[in-house]
Amino acid sequence: MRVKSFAGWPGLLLAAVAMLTLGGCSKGQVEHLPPDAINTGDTAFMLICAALVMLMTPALGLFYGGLVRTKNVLSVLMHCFAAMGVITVVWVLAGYSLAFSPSSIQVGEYSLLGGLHWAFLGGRNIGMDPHPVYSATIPHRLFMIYQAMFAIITPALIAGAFAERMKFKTYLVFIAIWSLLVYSPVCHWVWSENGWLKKIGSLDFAGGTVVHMTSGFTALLVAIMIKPRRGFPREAFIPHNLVFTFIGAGLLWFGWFGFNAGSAIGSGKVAVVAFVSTHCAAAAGAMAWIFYDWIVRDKPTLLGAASGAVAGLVAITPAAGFVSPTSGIIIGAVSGIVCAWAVGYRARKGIDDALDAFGVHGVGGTIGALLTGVFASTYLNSAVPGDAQGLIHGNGGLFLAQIYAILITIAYTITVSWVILKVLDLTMGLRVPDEEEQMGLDLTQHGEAAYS
Amino acid sequence: MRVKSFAGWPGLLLAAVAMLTLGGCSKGQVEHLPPDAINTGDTAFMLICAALVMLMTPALGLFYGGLVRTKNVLSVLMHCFAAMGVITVVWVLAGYSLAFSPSSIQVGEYSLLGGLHWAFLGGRNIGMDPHPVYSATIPHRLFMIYQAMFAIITPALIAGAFAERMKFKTYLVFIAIWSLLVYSPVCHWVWSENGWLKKIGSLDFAGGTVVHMTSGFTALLVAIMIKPRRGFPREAFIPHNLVFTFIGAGLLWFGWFGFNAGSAIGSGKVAVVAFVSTHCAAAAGAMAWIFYDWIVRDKPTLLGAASGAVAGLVAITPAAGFVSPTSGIIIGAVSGIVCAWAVGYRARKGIDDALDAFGVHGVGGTIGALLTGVFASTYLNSAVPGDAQGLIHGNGGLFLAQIYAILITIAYTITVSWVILKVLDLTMGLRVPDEEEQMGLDLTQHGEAAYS
Amino acid sequence: MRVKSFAGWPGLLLAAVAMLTLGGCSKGQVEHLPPDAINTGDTAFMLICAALVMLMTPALGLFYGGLVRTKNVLSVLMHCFAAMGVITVVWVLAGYSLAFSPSSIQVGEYSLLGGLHWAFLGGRNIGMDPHPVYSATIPHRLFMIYQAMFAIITPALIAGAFAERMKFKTYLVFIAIWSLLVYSPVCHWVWSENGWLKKIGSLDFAGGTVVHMTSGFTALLVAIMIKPRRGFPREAFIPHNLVFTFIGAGLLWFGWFGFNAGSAIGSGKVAVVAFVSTHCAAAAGAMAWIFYDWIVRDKPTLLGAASGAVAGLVAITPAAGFVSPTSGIIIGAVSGIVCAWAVGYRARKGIDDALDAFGVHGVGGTIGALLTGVFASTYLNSAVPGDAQGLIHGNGGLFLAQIYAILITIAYTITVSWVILKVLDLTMGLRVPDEEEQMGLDLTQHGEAAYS
Amino acid sequence: MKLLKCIIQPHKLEQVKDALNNIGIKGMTVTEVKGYGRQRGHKEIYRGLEYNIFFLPKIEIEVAIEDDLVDEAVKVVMENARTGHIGDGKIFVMDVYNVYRIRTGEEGADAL
Amino acid sequence: MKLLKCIIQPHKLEQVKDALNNIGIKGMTVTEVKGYGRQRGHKEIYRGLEYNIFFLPKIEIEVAIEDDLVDEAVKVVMENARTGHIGDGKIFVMDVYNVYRIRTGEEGADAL
Amino acid sequence: MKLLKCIIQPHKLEQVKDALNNIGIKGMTVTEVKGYGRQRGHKEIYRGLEYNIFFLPKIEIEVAIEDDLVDEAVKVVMENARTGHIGDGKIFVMDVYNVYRIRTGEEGADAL
Ligand SMILES: Nc1ncnc2c1ncn2[C@@H]1O[C@H](COP(=O)(O)OP(=O)(O)O)[C@@H](O)[C@H]1O
Ligand SMILES: Nc1ncnc2c1ncn2[C@@H]1O[C@H](COP(=O)(O)OP(=O)(O)O)[C@@H](O)[C@H]1O
Ligand SMILES: Nc1ncnc2c1ncn2[C@@H]1O[C@H](COP(=O)(O)OP(=O)(O)O)[C@@H](O)[C@H]1O
Repeated sequence: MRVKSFAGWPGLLLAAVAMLTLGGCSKGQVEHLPPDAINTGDTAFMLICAALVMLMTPALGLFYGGLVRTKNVLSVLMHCFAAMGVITVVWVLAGYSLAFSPSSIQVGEYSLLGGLHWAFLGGRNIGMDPHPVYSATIPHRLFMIYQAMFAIITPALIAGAFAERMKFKTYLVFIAIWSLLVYSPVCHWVWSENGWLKKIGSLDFAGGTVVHMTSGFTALLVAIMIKPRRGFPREAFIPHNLVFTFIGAGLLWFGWFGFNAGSAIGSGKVAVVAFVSTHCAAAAGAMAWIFYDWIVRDKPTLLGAASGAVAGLVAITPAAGFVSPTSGIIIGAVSGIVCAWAVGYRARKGIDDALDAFGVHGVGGTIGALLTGVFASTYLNSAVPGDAQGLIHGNGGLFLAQIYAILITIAYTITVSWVILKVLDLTMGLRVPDEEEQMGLDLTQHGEAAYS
Repeated sequence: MRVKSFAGWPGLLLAAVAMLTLGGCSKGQVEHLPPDAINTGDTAFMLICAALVMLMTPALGLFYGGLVRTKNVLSVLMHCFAAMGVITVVWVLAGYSLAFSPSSIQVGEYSLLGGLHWAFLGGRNIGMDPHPVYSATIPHRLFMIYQAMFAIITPALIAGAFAERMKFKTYLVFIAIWSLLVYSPVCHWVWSENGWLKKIGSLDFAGGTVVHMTSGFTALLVAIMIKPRRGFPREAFIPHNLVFTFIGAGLLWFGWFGFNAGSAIGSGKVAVVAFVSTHCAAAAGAMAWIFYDWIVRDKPTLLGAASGAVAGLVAITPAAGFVSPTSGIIIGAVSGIVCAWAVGYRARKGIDDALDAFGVHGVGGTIGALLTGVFASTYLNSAVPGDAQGLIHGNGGLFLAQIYAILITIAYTITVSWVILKVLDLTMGLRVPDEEEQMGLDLTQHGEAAYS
Repeated sequence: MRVKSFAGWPGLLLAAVAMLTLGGCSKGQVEHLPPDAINTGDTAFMLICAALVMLMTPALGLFYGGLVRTKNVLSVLMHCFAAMGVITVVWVLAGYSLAFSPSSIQVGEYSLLGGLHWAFLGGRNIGMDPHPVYSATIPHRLFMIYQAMFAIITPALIAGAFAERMKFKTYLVFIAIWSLLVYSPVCHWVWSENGWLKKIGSLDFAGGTVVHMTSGFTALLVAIMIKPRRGFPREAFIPHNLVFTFIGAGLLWFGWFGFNAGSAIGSGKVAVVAFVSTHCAAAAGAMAWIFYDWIVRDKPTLLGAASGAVAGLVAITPAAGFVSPTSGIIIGAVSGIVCAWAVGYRARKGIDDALDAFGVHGVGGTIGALLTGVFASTYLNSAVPGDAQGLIHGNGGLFLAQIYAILITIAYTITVSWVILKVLDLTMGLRVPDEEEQMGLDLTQHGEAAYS
Repeated sequence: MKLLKCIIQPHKLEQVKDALNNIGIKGMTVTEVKGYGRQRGHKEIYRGLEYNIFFLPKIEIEVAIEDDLVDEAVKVVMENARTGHIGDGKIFVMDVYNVYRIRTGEEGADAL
Repeated sequence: MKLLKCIIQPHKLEQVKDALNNIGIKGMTVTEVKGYGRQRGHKEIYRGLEYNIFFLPKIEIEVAIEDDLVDEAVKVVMENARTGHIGDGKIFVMDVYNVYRIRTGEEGADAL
Repeated sequence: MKLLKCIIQPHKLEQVKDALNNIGIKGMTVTEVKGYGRQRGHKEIYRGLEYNIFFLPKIEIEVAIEDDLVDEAVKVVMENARTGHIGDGKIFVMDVYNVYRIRTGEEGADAL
């Protein structure tokens, strides 16, 4: 295994100074631009998509916030808001570079990690020129900020697992480290030029593995490590405001169009394929969960409808740009039902993944990654190598690659996250004291009450 | 009257199988594409507009949800969420085909109904190629999903009429049937290639008849058929949360730009004309209703402001792309005042259209359709045939065509809706039992409470 | 000083009639269009950006509404909604003309005010042709409506200062006059073709002076003139619903992308520069305020996080298109800290700027205008004249111009606003009677209760 | 003088209020409460687990009346608040030592 | 020992609280209630129909005090809760049989 | 018969409810209240100014029981509501003149 020049953390600092004094690395960005390479339509689309994905994090806050008890709603909102603050900075300083900059650790043709060449958006490299591989028709910097929004929401998703008992200070440190050690590497494997999992032929259109599986499986782990909330499962932790959850779900569905269609990195046919399959999957997921509730608990619930829509959206994420509307409906429906069951199962198993980050994102993401291997079609997206279509097109190679990618992602995520959490638990502590938990995190962690 | 080959429902099933096993009809979509026909700017715009229109349905849920009593808010939100689920599927399977596929029932040059050629998005027909008539510069499939968002919100609008007493199960069946038997046909008449009402020269830019009149008049009918809520009109059913109604109104206004400007199916001058007149009408409508309240009930109310904005938006919908900003202001103001009056009138008449779906959408839609015949101008939109300008341009033909379209729409909507509702009432029943109504639909229909 | 032909108010009326009967001045707009001058990508982007900026006003309502007491929330929402109604009309009738139409009052090469040539969007002038200076690649009318959204939110920002005690009727009159006498002129100086402050070389990318300083300093003035709320500062006026404030902040952040990136009036590199620096500043601002709270009041608060994000967004506004991501981080962080301090300082000084419109928008806007003079770089935006870069690029000229613009803006705003407010105070009265204040404005001004 | 604390089903408030009005009782104070008793709340399945939600929303009406009105008032409330289902609630009759009307300073019976 | 149930206008709470403090009454429990009486609510036009909103928001203050303090407390509340308008509210004085302080287990007067 | 008004810390409700159940007290009515006493609220810095938020959220439990149960009930509540911190709350014991069960019209002890 040959390790390439790795600027390393000191380099990071140096870079910092350089950048800052330079007003940030912008020098010469406009020089030698193939000016006509930038397409105004694609750029317009991606700018708006970046905004849409950004909106998903506050939307998630509402979705989650409505599900907790009154005394903890602000703490959940803070988890989301803080992720926007912390991860944005982390991403600009080093995260993006580790994820997308040229390989620093490479095994054969497989790249395992980016370097720090693009730390601080390393000068002209992340300037206004299109990037031949990542963003052929839009400025590279736009691709960078679009990806930033993905990096932001991923750790925020985990927050559902330890809601109502996590120490805020520890949370801040956790997401910063996790983003650099788990998100950036997996992102590199799946989406970077020579990423390992990309090279082996697995497909992840918009982040089934990168976003939902990493966060979902970390959620499962942390839920177990931090232990259940006092009173679980005897006491019922009923959502304090389902209207907020509804608003959150609506805005998530809205933003998800930016998340999935935007992953075409341009406003062409692939974006349309993704947009349509995304909408279909969300609709099918909502209906599936509604009917599941109807049958299993004899009443269709709003929480079920909202959770189902999200489950459908999660599952379609890796497949969005590769599948047809009808496949989208199937994927969404399957995810809706399986997640609905999974959520109940983990509860009965005594695991307190408070807001079911695993049950929806972990499970839904895995289902999506698998079904991508079933339904993906070259007809819809030339990016799908002809010999790597889904099972229904009589091809098994892709399906195997998907399974491989799934196992790798789970194994790596669980391992690294476990180490991070263990260390933090021993040093800072993950959980607030009993009494603070009883009084509520809003008052004890943030000195505020949501309502008065 | 000559009836063309009509695939028929069995065909539908066959198609289904075909599609599904094919991973959905996508085969060869990319073949023989005039690749440069697709304009990235138009495509970007329409993708975002589709997302904006999708957002209107959750927004409507908030608008309506804030107006009901605490014990029924979730049931209203479920009406909106379920519409997104059910109608999306219905539309993909058959609705779009009935509305836009080549005529299956034609009388002379007038087409009365689409066929099932495009059921399940019938293969390549609804693929990535632009459609010469419907979407010359964007993929046909994008046009299909954009139209889907219109199909979704229309039945949801009706939900305002029977809020707080409708059986959820019946609701699901109702909107599915109504969408196929009322929405799709009227949509076909007004917007399809050889649509009857289009051919006679009537204009409906973004759905004054198709969306607002069909839903509004059905609302009036159902409000009468399902009878008033217990206690109406003695008891006051005061909105339980006007802030939600405000958020809903704000997001509706926002989404309406996608609804109206997007109806230009491209990001050119017509979209701008529609965007500006839409904004002007919303503003004028809000002010008009505010002043109406001020004079009639001596205080300007937020509910009035919100309702007025919606009334203005509804009325400008059919006219948006054909009129000037100042005409927009006039249309919005007129609608604001007339709707404000209508809402009070129907209440005094003892009709319990709980959230005034008729008073705002039925009345506003009609006003808009009429005023389109007054203000439409070829100067603004070459789509307006020169001999079919509005009255103020000294031309009466358009105005008459509008009246004709209005009467047809009302007559057809009322008749068919009456039959559907009658049958459902006798079979499933429209209304929940008295006791469940008293306890609230959230608990009795959905087994949840919105707040705790 | 030579005063050019000034159509004058009577002219306005005449125009009115003309326009209205003409269905609004649209005649011939489509004639002699350089059809290919309009870029679909730029137009798509600007249409959506206009919608995004429109959304900011309802979002502001939520942000503010959550901060007041239950009995006054509707009155705050009404301030925002009414601004959308009133200013839209004012802008279309005269405001836009005063701000952007060719100079009517000019001193040498410096233009001090637009004329009324474009009142009622004066015929073809504000038609579908691009405007060579303002909107080279999109219809002039789109530029007009985009600017309208800025004109709308500016007076709404002021509402934070006199919240919970302002007379609604006086408010309506105030914003109409203020928009014409303060906003339009300053807007003309900064952004119009020969605007005074533009000519002297000062830079304001998206409205640091035009939007935030005019509103912020007016807020300070009105807070002093209208006097504190009863019970201030003895009583604590605790926010009644911080979740609404959170939703508001999230939507503001989202809309701000339209505000800043859209100010590039096209979807190219400059829009990307603005988008990225905007996001970075918001994130840094949120973190900065969080840490400020943590240190000063030993707990990180959600209100702090939300206020910090807004403070960062305000400060980056004038600089957005001219600075790098890292500069954005610095600008946001500085603004977050200084505003956090300012907000406390003004409170201790006994000034009841109820929702800190000055502390955040006045102070943040000034910081942003100053730092634009520090970090602006020609590398990023050729619009920055080479000899007018920021201090860090070893150039002082721009910095001085910024200071000059700041002082002029403050002086003019304070003076004219003082006169307007004084007159209104003596005639209509600014403040509601004591008893109405105690009972709450919702009931007394609007005859409604937000919740029931 | 007595204070009637009536705990009733929320949707019965309007009816009870009107009924009391009709027998000339023209004032009351109402509080939103939660309660349980024989009616052991209701089962609710949430995220796959079954919970027993003990407390159900009820309305507590407080009415101060003169002693001679008590029996009639109790009768009226019972008739109008009754649905016949478990959970209909209770009436607690308590002694009131004295009453004052803040506006006028009146005391005792006159203050009602 | 007595329990004062004071029903007052919401915006008078601060003032009443401070006033009671000044005479050394250092504890109270407050509930948001709705009520009506002479003041028959207010008319509200909603969607063109005029309704009589009977119940208006009030605040109920419960204060337990020793008998000898009652008169002064009542006086103070009346002075500070009065606006002179109908709807100012009532004070109900009720007997308290015994009081306990949960934290310490103290009983009777000491528990206040 | 007596009515126990127990003002406790909100997070103690579950525990107290279960404890009362265990001694056979199978009904109660609960109200969300705010209160202050020895515990003078808490300081809160808002927008740079320090405020004293007097009122803190508490829960008021009303339980009607027969006289002979009072002492045990009081004991149980005190044990289970106690955190040992200031602000734990109070128990007020008041006389109840009579009780009716709305559903059945039962009266007195049978109505509990
Ligand atoms: N011992 C009690 N003390 C105080 N309130 C009670 C008591 N028992 C019942 N309640 C109140 O009365 C309501 C109805 O009582 P429940 O026993 O459920 O129905 P029913 O009175 O019809 O038997 C309960 O929800 C509770 O609020
Ligand atoms: N008989 C009563 N029992 C309980 N509460 C009452 C009674 N009468 C009045 N109240 C309470 O006192 C409040 C004020 O009483 P009202 O008669 O409206 O004004 P006033 O006391 O000034 O005549 C009412 O809103 C209600 O909450
Ligand atoms: N005199 C009183 N009358 C009514 N309620 C009281 C009184 N004193 C205290 N309370 C209630 O008891 C709660 C706790 O009392 P406090 O004195 O703060 O703690 P402790 O009882 O532990 O000394 C208060 O929040 C208030 O609700």
